[in-house]
Amino acid sequence: MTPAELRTVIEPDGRVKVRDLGLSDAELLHCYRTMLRVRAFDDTCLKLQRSGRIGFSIPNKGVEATQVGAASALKKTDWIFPSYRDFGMALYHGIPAVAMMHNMFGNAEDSAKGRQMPVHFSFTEPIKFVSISSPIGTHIIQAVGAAHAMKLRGEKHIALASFGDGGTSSLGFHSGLNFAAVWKSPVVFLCQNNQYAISCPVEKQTASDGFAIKAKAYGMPGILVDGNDLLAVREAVLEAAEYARKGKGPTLIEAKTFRMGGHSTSDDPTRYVPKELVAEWEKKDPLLRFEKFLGKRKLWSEKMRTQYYDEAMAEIDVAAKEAAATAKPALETIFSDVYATVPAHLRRQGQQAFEVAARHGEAEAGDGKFPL
Amino acid sequence: MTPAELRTVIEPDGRVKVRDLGLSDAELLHCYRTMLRVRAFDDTCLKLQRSGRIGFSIPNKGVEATQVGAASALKKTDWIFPSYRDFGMALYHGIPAVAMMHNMFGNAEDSAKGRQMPVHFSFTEPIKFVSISSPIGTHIIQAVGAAHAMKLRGEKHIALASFGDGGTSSLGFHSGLNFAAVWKSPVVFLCQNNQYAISCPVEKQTASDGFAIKAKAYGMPGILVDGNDLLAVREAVLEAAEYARKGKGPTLIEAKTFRMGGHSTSDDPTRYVPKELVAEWEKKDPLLRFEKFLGKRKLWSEKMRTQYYDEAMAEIDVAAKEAAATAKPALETIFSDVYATVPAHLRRQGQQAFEVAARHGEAEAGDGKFPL
Amino acid sequence: MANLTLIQAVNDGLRTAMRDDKNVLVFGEDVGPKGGVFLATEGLTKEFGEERCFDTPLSEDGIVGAAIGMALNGLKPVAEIQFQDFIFPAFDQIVSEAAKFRYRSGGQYTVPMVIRTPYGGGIRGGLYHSQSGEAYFCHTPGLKVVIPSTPHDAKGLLLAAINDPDPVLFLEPKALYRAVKGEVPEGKYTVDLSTLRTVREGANVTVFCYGAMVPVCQKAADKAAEKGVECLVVDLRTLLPLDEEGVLDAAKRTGRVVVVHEAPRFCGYGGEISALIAENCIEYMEAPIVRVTGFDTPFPNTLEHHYMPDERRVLDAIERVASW
Amino acid sequence: MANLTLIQAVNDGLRTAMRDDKNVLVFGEDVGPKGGVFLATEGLTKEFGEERCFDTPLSEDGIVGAAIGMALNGLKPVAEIQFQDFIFPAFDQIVSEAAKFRYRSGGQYTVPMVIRTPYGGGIRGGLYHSQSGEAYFCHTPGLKVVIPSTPHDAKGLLLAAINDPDPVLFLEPKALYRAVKGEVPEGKYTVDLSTLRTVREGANVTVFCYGAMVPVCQKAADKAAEKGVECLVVDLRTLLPLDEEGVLDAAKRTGRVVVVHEAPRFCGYGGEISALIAENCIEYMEAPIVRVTGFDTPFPNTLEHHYMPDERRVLDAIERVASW
Ligand SMILES: Cc1ncc(C[n+]2csc(CCOP(=O)(O)OP(=O)(O)O)c2C)c(N)n1
Ligand SMILES: Cc1ncc(C[n+]2csc(CCOP(=O)(O)OP(=O)(O)O)c2C)c(N)n1
Ligand SMILES: [Mg+2]
Ligand SMILES: [Mg+2]
Repeated sequence: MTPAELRTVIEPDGRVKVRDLGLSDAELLHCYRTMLRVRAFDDTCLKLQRSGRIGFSIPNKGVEATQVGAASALKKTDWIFPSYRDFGMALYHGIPAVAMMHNMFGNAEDSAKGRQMPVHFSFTEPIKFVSISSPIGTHIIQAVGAAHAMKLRGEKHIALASFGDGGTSSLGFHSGLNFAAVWKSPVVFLCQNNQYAISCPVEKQTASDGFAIKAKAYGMPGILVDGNDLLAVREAVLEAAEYARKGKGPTLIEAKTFRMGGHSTSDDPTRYVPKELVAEWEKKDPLLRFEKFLGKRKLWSEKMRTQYYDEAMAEIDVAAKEAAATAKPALETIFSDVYATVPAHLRRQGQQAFEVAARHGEAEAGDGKFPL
Repeated sequence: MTPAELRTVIEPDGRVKVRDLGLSDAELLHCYRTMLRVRAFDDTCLKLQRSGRIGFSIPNKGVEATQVGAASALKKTDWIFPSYRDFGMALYHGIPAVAMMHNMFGNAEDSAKGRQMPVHFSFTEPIKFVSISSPIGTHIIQAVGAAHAMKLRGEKHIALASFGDGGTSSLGFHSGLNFAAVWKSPVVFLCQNNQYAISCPVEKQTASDGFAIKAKAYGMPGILVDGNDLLAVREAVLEAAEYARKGKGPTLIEAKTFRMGGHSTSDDPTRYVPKELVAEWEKKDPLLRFEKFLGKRKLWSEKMRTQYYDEAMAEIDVAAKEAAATAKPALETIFSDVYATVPAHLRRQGQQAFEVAARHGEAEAGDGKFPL
Repeated sequence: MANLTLIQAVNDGLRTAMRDDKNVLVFGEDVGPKGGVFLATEGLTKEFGEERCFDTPLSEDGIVGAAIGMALNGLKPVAEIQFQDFIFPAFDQIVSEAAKFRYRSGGQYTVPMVIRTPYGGGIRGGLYHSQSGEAYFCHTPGLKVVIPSTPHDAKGLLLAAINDPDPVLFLEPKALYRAVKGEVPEGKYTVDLSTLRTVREGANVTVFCYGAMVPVCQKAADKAAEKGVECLVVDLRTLLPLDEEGVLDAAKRTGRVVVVHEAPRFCGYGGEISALIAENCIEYMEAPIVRVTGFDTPFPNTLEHHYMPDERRVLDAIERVASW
Repeated sequence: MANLTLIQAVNDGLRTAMRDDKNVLVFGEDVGPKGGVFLATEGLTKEFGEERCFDTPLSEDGIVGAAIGMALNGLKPVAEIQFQDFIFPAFDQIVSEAAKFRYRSGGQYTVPMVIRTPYGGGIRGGLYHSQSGEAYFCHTPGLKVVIPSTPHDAKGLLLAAINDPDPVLFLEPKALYRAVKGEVPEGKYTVDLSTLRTVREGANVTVFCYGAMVPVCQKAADKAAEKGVECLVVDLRTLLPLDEEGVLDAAKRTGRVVVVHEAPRFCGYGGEISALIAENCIEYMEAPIVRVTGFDTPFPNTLEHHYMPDERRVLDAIERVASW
């Protein structure tokens, strides 16, 4: 069985194979800045978690190029069905860091009203960044339904469903790819193969020769792309998106990359990731790769990195402070949004909860650490 | 995308490509007789259903070669995880027609104690013919677990999981093939592509180029075989079984065939199957194909067919009469086998049921017709 | 007005909704050219085209998951699950996703959708074509669960469900599909998703029931009346959210309660009714709160008539609480 | 005897079973080299090898489906589902298959197997890392459902579950994993899967609870005692099949009952306890049967401490029924 060929655009030394990137210098720098903002967000969350200010976070080191490259191929009228690790897509499209930080703190300004764990974002503006769920894979088939609606209405929008190597074993992957291919839905399936599902390496996840090849089982094109190459990912997603916009149906893209940190702040990857593997991938750091590329275009200097990163840290620090200073959600948020209107039994239960809280004074939040 | 090549052994005119079939004349005739017994079973059940004696049956016309060919490749120490349409596998391996008929009547002698609908067989002797479930696909992954046990114990047995084209969309297909390939389980996956899942034609089931190609997504070999060619199916299953017995792992086989009748006795296929398609496949009748082959070997005559069929009809008529004359299951069968020992609350409920029945006299069975 | 069976009323409801709003889509296994295995969707593909009534691959996870996506993006999906017994592959999509989307997104994303599916026994379907799984879903905040028992309600509740801003599981008592007939208004009307239906007035014993148990309880009540016991029979019809006030009222009016359903007893829906009463108006109770239910076993085949509550068992319970 | 936390007792139980019988296999997501996300399986791969304790692909359907197949063919699988919230993709395999295999095959095929999974709140896990789904499973005849609340019971019940001829869902209260410690006998012993545990004697009010609510109820009972109300606290521990006689006995002894669980109230497990009492010994009741439970909403994150029943809410209920 021959796997799909691995597509790259940026050579390891920073040179590019194509002439017309379809991106202005400003846009290229937006991509670069976004990657640094993801790192800054990561670094800040790690500190917040270690100091007990937030319960949990998900590191993105190593996978920023995949996220940002994919995001850069989308229009604001497209829908993103993200995974919990897709910080880069959110930041790229202008979702404010402070909005994301409110979610990390689960406070009253959190768009999810403090109901979900950190990193379970939900935004409708400036792009549909659909409410993230913990159960793996459920969103993949949902993206197909949303795309079907676009198709029926004759819109030229697409839905992007983003998931991990582990996600390919889920029910939603199987039903999602199958339905999309039969219905020729305008969906792009982006499998971020970062080599691990928590501690499970890809070879225990599937015996297939990579993930792009799984497209064959559903009768759709499969593309294997270097996930540490922002431009290659962008190009692949653009191609798949165009294909979808033309009514030709879905594509499965495998972006081969590497999760350079733990699965989450609760995880210790040294228990299961071989050191050599980390060393090998460290050489392929997507940020360095993009810097070399920008350097060749005279768009980059060491100073710029420091400046962008510091700016990002400052921005995110402000965001974190604001989020930390924001009050907890009100008690009523436990009872609202279960249904469009609060039914009688929930009104009664809410009333009782208020009475208990009033009688005893509000209890303090437990600060139990979240295991994974 | 090129599909796997369609394997055949018996030419349409009855000639065979291979010299050594590994089957004696007696064995060939056993296969032939089994196909006729399936037809006789079918014909009898249809009559019993139309006259209201049984509630439901599943016709097998058109798919007998796949079933019998596959069964002939298995040993008695192998396990079959069958679909509800696998009458031929049961009869081939010597499961008595009367035992099957008891199931059709759901009577006291039924090995499933009248708890399941007709065609939901369960036998342990002379081969493990694992209890059939209605939910589609659940048994596919179960077969992997059973096979895993064989592997761990170092046995050279295999599990065969048989399912339809519709079954490939199920959860159990996805998890089953994935787990089996990762674990290198000794399983043979037999997809009986009979072109329809009730009324849903294959092109609405999947956009892939057939079903054998789906093997690629899991990293296992895929074989496409002419399902109306008993010897080709046998050969493919033998090959896959050998591969599995050697510890090399699973294979997906697609047997391309056609369901010449309705989905069940409750179904009217003329609502959705084009006449031309039926006509096209009628020419490929697997029984006629095998007769031509036997004819070339001087093993067959028109008279033999009549004789075998009449014998089969007589046998099955006796079986049906015996099953019809057998009492209903006892009331206690409602309450036993829920657990290994009957817990207190079920003893109480059973006691109450007995009291009601005793007070009022046993109610008569409703004879509602089963819709599908 | 037309005199329709329950299944015809469902078909009429779907047709009415599809005529009314082109965003309404109907899909599932065999719902297209075949018209559904019970013919609930007969003629819809013909009238509205393949785009609006169509067959899906054999995946309940896919059917419900895709419906959620459609609902997120402005369509009004009405998905059919061929038998309620086959809904479990979609259980995760229903309880983890459909039921929680509004809540977890702070109201930003909502999934107004309907899942229709036939449930219950009476057709000799054995373990897997007879189950009554309502309790699994009623324990799931964020869902609505509706069960009609008359043609009038079937259409009116279905139209209300399709109009509803939240996901609704619409369980159809297959035993009644062709067993009941009744007047059904033409065109659009809705039956509110939060009211009980009083089937019959009576001062001695309150009988709570729904779906296919309604006619059974009606008959048992008639028999009881012959013996001088008058029953107040209540069809719950919207099981979640339940009209709890209505239930407590009805219970208080007689002080003697029988709860009837086909599903197994343990942790079944009836337990919730008993518990509500025991918690809120036990002081009105003059007798044990008795449940008449399926047994705590899988659903058998040949002996299903012993398994399903019938007139006799309901009458026994009525007499027991009446004479307590 | 060793002084162990609940999670250590689980680990000890698994180790003991694996030493005792080489057919016992442990598998699930991240249970191998990582030792499980809560470290329940720590060291097992090392001691017993990859063949007996191993990681699976990310598919709960696969994990449970494969376990069923193994159990059919002579192995004793102990499958881990990482969080109970993620069990729903396996719901079909559990309720349609594991629970019904013995019945539907007339006893020919059986599936002695255990599914272990952490459940419940208390770790700020929000909607999907906090749920208590026991009622979904307790409505499923053919399954056994067990929830320990002490290290001693965790090991003893787990060993009994692994020994049991039927499929057992073993729900572990993750809030107690490291919060309780206790004496645990070394080696093999079992705690019978059909008995209640009397946590505390008392003549005034009976409190039924299980899992992480046991210490909460214990504390509430201590507070109540200070006010002169003595509670009989009962840890149900095997939820299905339930020791119904034991429950009714305990209820009758005080005539006043409080039922406590974390799961949503509507159609929750507590309803069954109330209903059993209301059906079988309502004449002994001197007060409403009060439930203290999670709310009928998804499980929130930041405000989980309001959602989960605590000492104060349990005490309120005890006082309410005591002073009725
Ligand atoms: C249905 C389900 N099972 C298990 C989990 C626990 N879990 C959370 S993340 C994860 C691994 C996901 O791996 P992958 O899809 O590769 O994504 P990655 O984290 O690598 O981006 C697991 C097993 C879950 N969230 N949902
Ligand atoms: C999970 C599930 N969904 C739906 C059904 C209803 N159903 C019974 S058979 C069938 C079609 C199966 O088609 P296929 O797998 O091709 O097998 P065939 O009947 O053609 O042999 C369907 C949809 C079911 N039994 N289980
Ligand atoms: Mg991964
Ligand atoms: Mg088929």
